[in-house]
Amino acid sequence: MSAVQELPAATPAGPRFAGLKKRAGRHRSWTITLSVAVVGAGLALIAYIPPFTLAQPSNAWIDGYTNAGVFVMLALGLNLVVGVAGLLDLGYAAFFAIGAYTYAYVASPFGNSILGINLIETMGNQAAGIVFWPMLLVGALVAATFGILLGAPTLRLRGDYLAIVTLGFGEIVPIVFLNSDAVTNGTNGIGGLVRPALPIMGAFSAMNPYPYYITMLVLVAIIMMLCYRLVESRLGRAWEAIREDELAAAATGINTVTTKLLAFALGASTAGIAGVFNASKLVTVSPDQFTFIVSFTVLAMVVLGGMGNFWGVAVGAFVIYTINNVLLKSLNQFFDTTGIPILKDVDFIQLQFLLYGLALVAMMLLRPEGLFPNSRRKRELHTAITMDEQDSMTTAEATSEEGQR
Amino acid sequence: MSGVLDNPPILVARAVTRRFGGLVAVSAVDFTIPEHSIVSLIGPNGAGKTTFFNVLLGVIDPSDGEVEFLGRRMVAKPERIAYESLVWVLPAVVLGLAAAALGFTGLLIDRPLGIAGFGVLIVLMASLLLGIIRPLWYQKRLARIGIFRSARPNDMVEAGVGRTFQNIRLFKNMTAIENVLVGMHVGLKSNLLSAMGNTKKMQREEAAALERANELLTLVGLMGKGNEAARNLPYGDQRRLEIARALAANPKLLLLDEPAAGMNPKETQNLVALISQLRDELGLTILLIEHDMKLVMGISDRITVLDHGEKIAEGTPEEVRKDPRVIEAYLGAPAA
Amino acid sequence: MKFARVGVVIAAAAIVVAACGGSGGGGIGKALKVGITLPLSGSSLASAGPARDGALLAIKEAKIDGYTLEPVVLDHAVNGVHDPQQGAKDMTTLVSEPAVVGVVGPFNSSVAKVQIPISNEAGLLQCSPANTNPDLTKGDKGKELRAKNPDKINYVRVATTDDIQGPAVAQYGVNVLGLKKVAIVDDTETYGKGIADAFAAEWTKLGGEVVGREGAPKGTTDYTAILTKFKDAGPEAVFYGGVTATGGGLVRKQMPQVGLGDLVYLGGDGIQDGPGTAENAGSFISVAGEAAANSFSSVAAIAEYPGKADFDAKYLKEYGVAAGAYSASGYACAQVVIDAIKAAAAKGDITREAVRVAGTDPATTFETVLGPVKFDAVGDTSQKIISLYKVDLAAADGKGDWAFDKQVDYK
Amino acid sequence: MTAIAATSDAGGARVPAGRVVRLLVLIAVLVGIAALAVHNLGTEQAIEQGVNALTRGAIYALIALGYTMVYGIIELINFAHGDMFMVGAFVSLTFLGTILGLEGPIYDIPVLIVTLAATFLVTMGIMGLIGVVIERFAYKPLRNAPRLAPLITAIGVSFILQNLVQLRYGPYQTNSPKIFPDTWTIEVAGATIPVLSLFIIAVAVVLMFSLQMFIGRTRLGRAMRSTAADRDAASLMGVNINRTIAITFLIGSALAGAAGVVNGLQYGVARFDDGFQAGLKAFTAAVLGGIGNTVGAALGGFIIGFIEVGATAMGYTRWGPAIVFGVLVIVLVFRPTGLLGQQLGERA
Repeated sequence: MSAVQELPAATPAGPRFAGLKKRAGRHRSWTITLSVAVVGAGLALIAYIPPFTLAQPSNAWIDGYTNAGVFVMLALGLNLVVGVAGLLDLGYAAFFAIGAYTYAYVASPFGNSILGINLIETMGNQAAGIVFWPMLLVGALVAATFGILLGAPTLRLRGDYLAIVTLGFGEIVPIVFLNSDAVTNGTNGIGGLVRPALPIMGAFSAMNPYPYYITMLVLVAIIMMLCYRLVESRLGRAWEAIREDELAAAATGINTVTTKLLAFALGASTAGIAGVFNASKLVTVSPDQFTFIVSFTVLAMVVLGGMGNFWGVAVGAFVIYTINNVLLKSLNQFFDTTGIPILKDVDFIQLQFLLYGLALVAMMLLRPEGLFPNSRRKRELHTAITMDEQDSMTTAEATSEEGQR
Repeated sequence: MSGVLDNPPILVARAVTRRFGGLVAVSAVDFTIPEHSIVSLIGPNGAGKTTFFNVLLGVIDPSDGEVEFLGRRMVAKPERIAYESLVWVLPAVVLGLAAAALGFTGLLIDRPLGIAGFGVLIVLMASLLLGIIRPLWYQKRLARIGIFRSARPNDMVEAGVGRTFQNIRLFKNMTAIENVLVGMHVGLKSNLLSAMGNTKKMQREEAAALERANELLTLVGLMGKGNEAARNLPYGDQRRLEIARALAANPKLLLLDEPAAGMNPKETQNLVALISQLRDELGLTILLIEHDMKLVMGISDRITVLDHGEKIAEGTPEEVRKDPRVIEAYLGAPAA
Repeated sequence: MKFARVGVVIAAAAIVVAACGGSGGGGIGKALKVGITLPLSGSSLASAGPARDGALLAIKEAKIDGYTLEPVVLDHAVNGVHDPQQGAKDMTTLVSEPAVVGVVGPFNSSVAKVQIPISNEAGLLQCSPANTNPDLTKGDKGKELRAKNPDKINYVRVATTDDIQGPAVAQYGVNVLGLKKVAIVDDTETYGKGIADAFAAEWTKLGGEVVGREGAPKGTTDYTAILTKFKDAGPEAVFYGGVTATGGGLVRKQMPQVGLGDLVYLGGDGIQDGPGTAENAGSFISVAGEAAANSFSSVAAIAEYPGKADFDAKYLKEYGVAAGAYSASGYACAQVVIDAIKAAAAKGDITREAVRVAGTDPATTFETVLGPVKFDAVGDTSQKIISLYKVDLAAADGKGDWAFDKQVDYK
Repeated sequence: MTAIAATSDAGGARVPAGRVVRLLVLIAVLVGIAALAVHNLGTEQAIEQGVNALTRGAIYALIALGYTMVYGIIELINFAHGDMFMVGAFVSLTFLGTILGLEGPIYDIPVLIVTLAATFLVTMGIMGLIGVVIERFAYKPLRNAPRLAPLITAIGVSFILQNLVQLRYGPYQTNSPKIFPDTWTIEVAGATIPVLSLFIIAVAVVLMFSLQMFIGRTRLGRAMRSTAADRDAASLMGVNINRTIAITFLIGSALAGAAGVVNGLQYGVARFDDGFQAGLKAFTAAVLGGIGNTVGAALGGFIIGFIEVGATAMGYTRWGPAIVFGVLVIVLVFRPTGLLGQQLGERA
């Protein structure tokens, strides 16, 4: 090592870079907190401006934002898996469901009777809501647990297997919740969940959407902050390295399996949080809330939003949600009322997944980095397409080498 | 010079053999690397150099034989790995059955599936995690019951073996400095929580890592190019960057796979200088796999010649240069 | 983490503030509104559309002196299927609109499960034209949904529950058709499984024997294995719990393949989806084709209600198409809401509470298009009439259609 | 050395002892299961359910072949393949119903044979073309892109196919003319076996066998194998890579089309979302048999068929899908290379 010590320590790049890095970290946390706050306030404001208030009452707007927020959380989590670590997870709704049921078990009379605890009797329907806050964590942990259970066997194999296994898992989980009536109340789902509560103000209420709205904003902010910190950390570098060249990553000492598993578990836990939140909002969970449609919608959000770029994904999620649940529908109703011959018969809702499909294909072919690209991902995806035979060969050879394990 | 060769061996390969279907790529090659030495492995195309190399690095499992690094058996033919998955799953299954049985007999718990389910999940989790993280004691236990899985590339790196690739495999879309930082992965201690918390400790570590990364770049002669995307660096620099990345993990042994491939004589000379500098100043041990005889003859303490997967000669550059079989392999018989 | 903490603190404060300044009910003017929340796009439209049109018709006709009444139609179908999350949002929309004093809908139990807690908290009268799942109202499950104020009933429905409909089919099978052994397939969904369970219970109670029970989820295309299994037990009839879309037609279609073609086929209102004509593609009869012969189904509503003829005429005149299966139910639901409003108006104050009380009062009898309707203590209709239909392949000029057989009153 | 190469064994090359043993073990297991079935269900049930399983398995197998071939050549999980099967079903029902205007069964054997042949030819032809077109426009441009890109594209294509069909035929079941008479049955040991089932199984087996012949014996087949083994080496050897890949898609899609026809004959309906589940199970079959290995895919298809029908026979229909995917995960844990596919295993 002697030589290295003797070398001039303060190379031009060194401190400057380090300085940059540090500031980046802090700066990021503030930007996120502030911008989420600003966006949140802005949206809330919109809900009170005349043209919008005519469409639906302000509370309905806020409630709608909150639902969109759930999808933003999901998209952020999936982005960590698909966008950053480059693992395709097609069963994301499963973890969403697991989170939701986790909350249901603790926060509903039925669930309590199953677990053999009597939280609600003791604390009462209102006060029991306090468990919501710790449950956010528990939900995340449980979901992560299942993520690991699923990832452990499959992540040792090449990526594509993960895609199909998660797809299968996404199918199984609802089936299990559906068919094990004794412990999940089967197709009827679990009802009567307690709403979240805070010491000072008591339980949230269906009448007043703001507590949920703000909680959602906080969750989104925190998740996004953590995502950024992770991506900028040693782990983030490892994920990117794996995404770019798994063999080379292994050759630099990265334990690819554990690192991938970590990303997968983190994504799952985010879905778990979203699940807990959503369940606490609907106060009912049933298997049919978690079909593969959710998984694919979220995937579309991530891909269209721009894999790897958290802000882009968040915006993408919000936009697509709005298109789904507001735009297409109002188009439908508009054309239904105004009896324009052809348009009247077109069902825009039915067109929706067709649009997704076209969008996904077009994206991958023309603008693989998504609408709001992540600079490095963009470089990567574009070079990839003009990659010369040499490279493709080495990757093939790499995979074959890997395989011989 | 030959003094080095008497150093205790840092790596020992015994009767390493690798077959692909019918064809034997490497057959029963014995090979040792003395500490602080620069040894080279040469041979005509298709001599099995790279295969042997990959076996040493744990990229490919050998069909036979074993590799010891620093006295620890790292690479060998996997034994009974199929049973390992049983080791993961069995405890959970047993527990599940037991709990279920208890439940159905109604002895302890009235809700068999629920309780059993939780237990099974936890146990399964634990064992699976164990099977993935594979701590040393776990591997030793397995070895005791005859299950041996040979080291993966990252295990070799942690043990202290660095490598470069014949066809450069940098993370093309990352900057040079980031490539080196990735290389430091094993050295860095920050974990999930500290990353999430963005703790002072981690920030300090990151800062230090950056310093070190820049030092390494300087060492290989890439000072100031830290923020360029690896793909934009000239070919020679990419080779040097790869070496820097390998050095980032503080290896004891550095394996260079045809480092001079595609370099012009000037670049090659610099490389030779760099290699001996690495040995003399960082005290590394270096294994070169080369095609280009000149380079090898210049710096090697010992040269081993492979042909058709077999070791046909070994010795000092002079001895090898004279060896008729080598001459025949290189000039006589056309490259396989 | 520091910043996160700061953010959390801020947010917590914000939540408290927001909670204190929560928007209340607000005053109700002279312009009253009735919400209609149904899945109205994609594949749901076909069944829920007529219900909407029925309700709209009733609202259009309604006259409450001194007040104007207008509908608010919300569609909670996403990707063309009813979506609980969206349903909850729509209910929020309605409760946060002070002028809305009553709601017609929803169509699917899974949506009702998320809507009832909200409407119950708001004390908003809600009447479903189609929900038949007992758990929505009865017993602890019902109470769970009404967690906020369990004893203030705000949700009523004009359709009879599955625990009446299922048994009705069973009684028809045993008593009228004189069958003993039945095999049951359900689609593992709320409606299908519920009605199948109720049917099975009643069937055994009547001394019949259930020789087979399988659940095949939506998307199953191959029922031959299940049917082959049944064949061993030699049933005289097969009951399908579910709707045509989840396999009701397929099971019947594949029965001949395994030599069960001439068995009796029973089902709930899920397979009673109109004639096998081309316009009505995808209906039970059009899917099952020839095999549909000898199939029986029930509808959890009165078929031969007094005003049927004029209602159909009126509906045809209004919309230019024949009334659908649920048109009358939608109409009736709207009538209930409107009558409740009138009653409240008569008392002088139109508040949600007043309307709710009037609408759920077990004493009141509502004169609906379906005839007189009362609601019991939990809001289920007193009009427990089940109509039974038999497939007539000759009808609808050879395409086949359901022929009304008889209706039974379970008072 | 990928599995497609391995399957050349069926084309006459020497079969390694290891695989023979494995096959024998497998057969033994199957026999055991059969015995168990007979014991639990009685001979008659066992036979009839066995036939059901084979029929269903045949369909899965035909779909699985497409998955496994495409994967073997370009290592892409073609998510849209399940939907190709569904589209095939619609093509055939349109041909039979709308174009030929058929409705009921055809009892005149020659006519029936001609009609069937025509249906298979037309459907497989059209599907093959569609497959090639999709490959050309959706996958070819992404051949060297990161793995994620073509996967996502495939998902997109699957959406497109599903929704185009839904727009054209509506969201409900569409009838497919059951031209094969249900009344034709044969008695075996008291069990009634529909001739249709036998026909379907026969079709599947014939198609698989000819596929093996094609891969093992023809020039194109060799081209496919070498491409699968090492695309670049193959191209150096003068194999036209693009054409070979196109042909792979053509064959795979054609087989999916055949599966669609068979599906229509057997179940008499098709719906826009049929492809999802079927595709998922077929892929499971491919992995089970060892993805990239055509023999394995066929085998896997039948195994899945037996698992599902077995579940039903035991009264666990509602758990069917869960069991299948459970099997998938277990296989991946214990034997990631599948039952026969060790060659591709080196890649897995």
